[in-house]
Amino acid sequence: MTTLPDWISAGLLLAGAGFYLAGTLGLLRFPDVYARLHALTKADNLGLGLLVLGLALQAENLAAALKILLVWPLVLAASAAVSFAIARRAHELGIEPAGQEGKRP
Amino acid sequence: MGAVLLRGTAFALVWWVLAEGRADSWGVGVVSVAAALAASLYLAPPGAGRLSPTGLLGFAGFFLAQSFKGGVQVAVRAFRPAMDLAPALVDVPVALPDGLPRVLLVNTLNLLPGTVSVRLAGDRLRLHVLDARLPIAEEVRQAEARIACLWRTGP
Amino acid sequence: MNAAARLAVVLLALGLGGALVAAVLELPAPHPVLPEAVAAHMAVSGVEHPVTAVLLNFRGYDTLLEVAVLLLALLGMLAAGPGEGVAPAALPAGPVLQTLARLAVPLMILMAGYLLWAGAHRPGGAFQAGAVLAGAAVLLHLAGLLPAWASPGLLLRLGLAGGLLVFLAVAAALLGQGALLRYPADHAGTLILLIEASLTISLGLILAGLFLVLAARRARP
Amino acid sequence: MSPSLALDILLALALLWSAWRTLATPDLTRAVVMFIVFGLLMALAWARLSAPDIALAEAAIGAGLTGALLLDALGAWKRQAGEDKP
Amino acid sequence: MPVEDRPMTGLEGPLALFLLLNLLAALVRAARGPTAADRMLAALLFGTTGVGVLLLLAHAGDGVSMPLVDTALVLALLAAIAGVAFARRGWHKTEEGHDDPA
Repeated sequence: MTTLPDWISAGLLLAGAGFYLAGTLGLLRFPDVYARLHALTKADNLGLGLLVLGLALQAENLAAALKILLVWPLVLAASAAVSFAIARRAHELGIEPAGQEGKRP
Repeated sequence: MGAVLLRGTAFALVWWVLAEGRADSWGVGVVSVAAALAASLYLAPPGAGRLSPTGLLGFAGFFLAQSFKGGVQVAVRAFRPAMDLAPALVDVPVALPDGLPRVLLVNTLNLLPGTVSVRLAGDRLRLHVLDARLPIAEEVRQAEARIACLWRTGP
Repeated sequence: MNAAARLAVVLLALGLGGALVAAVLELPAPHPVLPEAVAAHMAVSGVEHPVTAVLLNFRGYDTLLEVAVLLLALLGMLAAGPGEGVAPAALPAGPVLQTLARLAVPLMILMAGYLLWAGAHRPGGAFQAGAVLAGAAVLLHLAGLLPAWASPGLLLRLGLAGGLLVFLAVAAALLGQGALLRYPADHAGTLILLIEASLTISLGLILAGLFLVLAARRARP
Repeated sequence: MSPSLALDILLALALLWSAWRTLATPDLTRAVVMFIVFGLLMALAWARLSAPDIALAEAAIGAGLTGALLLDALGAWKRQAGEDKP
Repeated sequence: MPVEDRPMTGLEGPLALFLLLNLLAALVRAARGPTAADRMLAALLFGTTGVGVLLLLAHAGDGVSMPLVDTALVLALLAAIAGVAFARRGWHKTEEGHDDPA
């Protein structure tokens, strides 16, 4: 850890880990399945994004860096679509969000 | 024709990244890219709309900034000892044309601050919001405007 | 289950476990000969990755039989019949899921091709590539873009059996060399790539079939 | 204790525990979820054991096929159970 | 011994450990439910976090282990399938009686 990119990379990795922790906390603390989806789709994906960026800075060549970066959009697309699928199904099954009993729009 | 060239180039670029630029990979690479291109053309026939490069850049910038904001917002709420949530279901009207733009909106809103899409029916999108006190409608309009700029002519 | 039977089962399990532990302890110390033997023969294997060299060259007949076992498993499922009712059409799915499938499946095909190529000199190969292809088929089915398989047509049957057939054809052609699957050193790489490519497609179809045939059998008229 | 040793010990314990929960839980949904979790932990374990070939196969099969197959079977079974007892 | 083979240097090792701890904490949600979807969310978290752990492990030794990056890519590409299978096939109303509320 001597050069500037190394410091930036370390900072990004630590920040990423922080968002992962936030995602886990959200999953454990948020009141219902919809709110937990927020934790999963936003905090965890940002955590992975920062992690990927931090690791790409350490890559040996451009192609290797791009390969690591490629992971992020794939996970983003997957988790956005899966989150919608689960939220839609929960809504179909009549699961009410917390704090919203009986007042569906 | 343009779509074939564009997608072919994109897949070739992905192959180059996967194979880490090794030149001896192109024997298998050409076949794989051709197969991926064929599958892509079969599954998603090219439409009339053309992507606009400036719109793409604008959307990417907007998306990165907003998804950072979204992550921070969820993280702040998850870390705070007394979680300050006001969850609610909200219906918003959708002005974007049917098809890809709407799908993109649904997916984008899933990753943006405070919203998870729950149902898309007709011209109305039902969202679950973490905090109903935030200006949700305004954010949805912003995302819609960015997505509308992606195509030169509506697909 | 009453208490005596339960006790008997526990004792049996403990006895079996103890016998297994004893058997493992009895094993002679691992031979350092094998990794060295593989390393010594890498030059004639036609590939640069030792795992692929073992799977498709040095112990190619093992892999041949494994593929046959997988194919037999699927044939068994097909032989059990398509169940009552007609083959279901693909279930309709929302546009969001369909878009994901339309976008991700070409990338999965690219990834499968990459894994197939990578197998020659680093981890990868037909089995992993086939699994990714099968995942693509399952995703297409879940998104309502690919119907379940009630009974495969001729082309599909050819695809399912093709990998094994190519493998067998190469093995038969090489019988003249005096041993099963002893590749001539200067063509080994090409032959292995040919076998792996056909295996990728067949394994992908077989693994996808495990899901798609069951899905067809489960559907109700 | 070095982080790598701690990681390995934790991974091994988590593997044993998730395998146990998969087999012992009476709730089938939980069993399937724990099996998916077990598969992912297994992929990480292969990665730590310097066996990326198997990690790759485990990730592909575990994430793409077995999870979907078990969830599909679970859904069909639950649907049937729901139809049998109206 | 694999542990000696791949020494961990720098931040990657401790961070991989940290993410693994995160994963195991998320299993509490799988245990508590209350709905099947809540349990499934823990498995989905294993997808995103597992990709992160694999990438960290790829960078943990001397140099980068590209096969582990490939593994992370495969996991990222296929991670959606289990979630989609759950939402489309695995989750039915009839199970509500089976799910005991937390």
